[in-house]
Amino acid sequence: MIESLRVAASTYASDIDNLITLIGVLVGFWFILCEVVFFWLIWRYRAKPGVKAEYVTGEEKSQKRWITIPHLLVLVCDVFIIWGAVRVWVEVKQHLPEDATHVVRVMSQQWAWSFDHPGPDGILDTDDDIRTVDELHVQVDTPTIFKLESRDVLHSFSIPAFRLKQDAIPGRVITGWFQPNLTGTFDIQCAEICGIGHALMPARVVVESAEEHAAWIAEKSATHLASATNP
Amino acid sequence: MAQTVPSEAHGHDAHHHVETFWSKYVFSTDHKMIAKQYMFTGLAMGAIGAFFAYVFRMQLAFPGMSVPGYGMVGPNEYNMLVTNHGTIMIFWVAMPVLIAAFGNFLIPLMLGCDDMVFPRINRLSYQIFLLSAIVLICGFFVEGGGFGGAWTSYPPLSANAKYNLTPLGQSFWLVAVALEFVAFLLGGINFITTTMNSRAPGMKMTDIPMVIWMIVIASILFMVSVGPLIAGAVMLFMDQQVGTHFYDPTTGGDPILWQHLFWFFGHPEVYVVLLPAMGITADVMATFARKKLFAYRTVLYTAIGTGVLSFTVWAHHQFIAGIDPRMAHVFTITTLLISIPIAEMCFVYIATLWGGSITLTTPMLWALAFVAEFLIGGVTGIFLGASGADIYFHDTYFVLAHFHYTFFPIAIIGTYAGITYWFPKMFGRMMNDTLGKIHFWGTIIPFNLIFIPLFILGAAGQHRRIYDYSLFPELATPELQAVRVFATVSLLVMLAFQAVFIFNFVTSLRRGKKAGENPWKANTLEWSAASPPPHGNWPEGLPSVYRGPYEYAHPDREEDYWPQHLPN
Amino acid sequence: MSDEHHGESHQGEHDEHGGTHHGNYVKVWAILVVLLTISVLGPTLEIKIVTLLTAFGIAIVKAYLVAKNFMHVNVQPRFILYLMATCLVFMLLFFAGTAPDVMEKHGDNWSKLPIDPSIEYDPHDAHH
Amino acid sequence: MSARPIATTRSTAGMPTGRLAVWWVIASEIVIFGGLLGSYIMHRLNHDAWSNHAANTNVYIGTFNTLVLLTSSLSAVLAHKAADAQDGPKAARFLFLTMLGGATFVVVKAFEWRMEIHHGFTITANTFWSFYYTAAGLHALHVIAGVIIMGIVAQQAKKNLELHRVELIGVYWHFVDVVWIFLFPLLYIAK
Repeated sequence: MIESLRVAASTYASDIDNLITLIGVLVGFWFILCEVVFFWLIWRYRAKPGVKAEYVTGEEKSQKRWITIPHLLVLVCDVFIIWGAVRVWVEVKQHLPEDATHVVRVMSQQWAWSFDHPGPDGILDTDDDIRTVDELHVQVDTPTIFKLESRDVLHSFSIPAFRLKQDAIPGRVITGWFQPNLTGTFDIQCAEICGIGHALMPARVVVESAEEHAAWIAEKSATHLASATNP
Repeated sequence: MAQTVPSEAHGHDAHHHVETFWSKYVFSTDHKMIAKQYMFTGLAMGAIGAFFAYVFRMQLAFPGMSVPGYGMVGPNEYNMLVTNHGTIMIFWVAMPVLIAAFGNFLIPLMLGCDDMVFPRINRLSYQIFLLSAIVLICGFFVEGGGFGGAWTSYPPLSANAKYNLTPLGQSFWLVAVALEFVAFLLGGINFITTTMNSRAPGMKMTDIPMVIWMIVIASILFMVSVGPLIAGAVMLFMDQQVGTHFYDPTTGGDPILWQHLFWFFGHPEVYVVLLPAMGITADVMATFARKKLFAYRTVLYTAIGTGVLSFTVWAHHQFIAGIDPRMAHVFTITTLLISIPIAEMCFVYIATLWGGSITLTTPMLWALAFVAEFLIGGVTGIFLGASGADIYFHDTYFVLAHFHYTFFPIAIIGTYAGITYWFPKMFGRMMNDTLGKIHFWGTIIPFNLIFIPLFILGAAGQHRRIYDYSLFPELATPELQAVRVFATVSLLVMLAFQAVFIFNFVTSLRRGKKAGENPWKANTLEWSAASPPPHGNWPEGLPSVYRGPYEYAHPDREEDYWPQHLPN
Repeated sequence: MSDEHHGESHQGEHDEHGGTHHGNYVKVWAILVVLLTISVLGPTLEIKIVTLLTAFGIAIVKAYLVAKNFMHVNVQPRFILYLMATCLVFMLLFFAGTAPDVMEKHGDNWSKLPIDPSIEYDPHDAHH
Repeated sequence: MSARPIATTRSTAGMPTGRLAVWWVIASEIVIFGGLLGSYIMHRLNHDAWSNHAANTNVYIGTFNTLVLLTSSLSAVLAHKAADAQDGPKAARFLFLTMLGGATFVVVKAFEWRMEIHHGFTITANTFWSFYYTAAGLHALHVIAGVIIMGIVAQQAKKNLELHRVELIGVYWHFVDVVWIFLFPLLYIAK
């Protein structure tokens, strides 16, 4: 359902979309069923002159059946949904890819994003790191780990195209991951109200092929001293 | 003692009934007057909330345009508008109208009492509520403008003026909310004790009309859940004005703590306003389907079960807010479990129609609409309760549309069902049914046309509380903008149709057809009193109860209704 | 809500019923004072477990004594006791749901940044 | 003093309406203090350093105040006993004793705080002291409110009016006492 509205550009995007579709099918069935029965009853039992309503307490088993059985079926559907939700959640939020070498730091503040990329040495927190503002550069088909921090208030690091969202909390470092599988440029939004400039902190994530990314690093690290000395 | 009651009632009518304007309308301890005060205050606040919605919807549809009747909307004003729209609609409309107004009006009448058990505490509760509303409104105009940190008011943004830039607005907002809580604690004690202790002779617990049960369960939920938030509000106020660091991580505080304190109250709060609306719907549907409520006990138990479960699900509002990911599993399971009692309630309501004799009066239309629309709100909630799917939907317009599909049926549809149903009892006259139906369709159709588009925007990844999407290339597309404009236009249509209701209400007050004691041929006790009931409700002596509230179409009786107070 | 006492029981507020039988309150008070002394002396031994037992164990005992003998919970209708218990259970629930975030320094894929020790240890920097 | 509605004199639930209401008030108070103390305990267990701060609280003053509150609870319950014996004046005397206890508690606390603030342990010193002042302050407000209400009740009791209220204010007072019974170890003796 979602792909048609927002391109799916990360490996787990399709899992989340499938979960949404699963839920959509299950609840859609119940929703349509209920509404159809509901409106049919309204039409079927409309007041007719001289016809008195039936006296149904709904306390006898034979009558209760009509709600207890559907109600057990709903429970079954819930189990399926829980199973799907837990699976996706574990994959997206709990398991970090072991082979992930690419680590970036995402620092949020009122009202801008700054991103620390590892420099040519490929290691974060060395003095050849590349810091950019409001523009994150990552390599396609590469599992990327981000360390999310905030300087002041709550922000939320959200890339709809990746189906990625995680609040940034001052005083905490939150680790997450994504693996883009489409090159291109996608929106980064702040999804947690963070003051007057909440709408004014847009950022972009640039997903590049390996060689483009290497070229970008090389070009940036030529000037990395400048960017490193005045963060 | 059957004789003592009237004399008592008289004694007390006689000796404090010099009615001046002030004692009758302002400082009255009569539960019916307090109910009307709550209702009109709530509806007035509702008008403010609706105006705010109009302003920011206009800004979203036509960014940067000067909104007629308001002017240019800056980002800080936008935040202030959305924040207070939410705060007002939940705390100053849904709660006062659904719980306080209908609770005050119905509980003594439906239980056969002459008044609440603590009339003066009742009056005090309204006065504190009024004060809270005034404080809130004052907060819009103080130096620095009104608070704009969203109705959830997450710190550190809300805890420090250097972040939210509203040094006074933040505290006015907080104090107003705290006062409002105090008002409802006082009111809630009244509702609960009255229902527990003062039921009419012969009224067993299963003879209590469902709407009373629901209001009382809601009051209990409120009293038991609001405490942590009051404590949290005290801490937040200290952070704002004294300079403590309860929510400041740099000094050992924790911003997440507030989110837990808030949502531990905030989720039961959803059911605090939902249950009374459910109860109103149950009574209205039973009356106009001429049908006994299907499985009364089941409804009661599911309501209680929902109430208890609602204390175990709060963190599903925080899935991606930085809580430990392992906790998400617990709250996903509890959240999906709570769909069971709610689904059961909906089934019961549908089953109640079975074999009925349904007349589509205005109140009945509203009641049926409540069920039909609330189902949408219910099923879309599943997407958000499932942690995996919430990763995408959290804080998008999908969430917004979802909870408007719950809160609109609750606060607006439920309220209109209640007002149109009990208007004859409140004011002694009937409302115009034709105008009522015009107003109904003019509200329901645009309502769906507002929020179905917002589901689409949310599914497209549009986030909330952003006053202008032009900076986000993915969201600034003409297609999505067209959807926003469509939603806004629908809103304008819906607001326009509310004029019909106001006109109908005002004219019916004076020129409406005189309503007898029991215009709807309903069973519950309030219809055995005069319309409108005098002070003391039954001056000739309080009624006794002989049967349940929903004995419609009983085989042993040729009329299709059997009022509770008739011996046979 | 219990269903006994149907209809108008016109005693109500005016005469005290509900079987409040008054025990020897001074004795209870004496016990409370003794317990208080123990709870103060216990921690001076500087043994963690003793501290917890005396300080909090005794607090619970004291609360029980006050609730039973002074507030007469035991002679109230049962639902009062259940109500109080429910409130406490909900508080435990709140604690259980909140502690994994607030009471921990790090968890699954998150960790708190260290706090500035000057603020943590020196109470004398009163202002910022 | 308007006439009491008939509704107030009913008791379907098997207990007087006033007492029922007081228990509901206490229920809502339990969750207020529960939320505050729960938050405090979480922080306390998360910050080992806080026991150093707690070491700066004055156990003797705390103990004395606990003793005062326990004693005032005794006089409150004796007032209840007297009220049950329909002896209004005696009940009033005991209530005045209780008020005296409450007043002592507040005054002592004021001196204690003054001393601590003088040593630089202000409410903003760090989050332990923030909790210390907030929790104790919230409790002190309950004490003050209790004393005021008790004054009104005592005035009526003296004239043998509304004697049932003696028990109601007593129950509230014992609750305030119980809260302190837990605050005392949490803030003072747990090191």
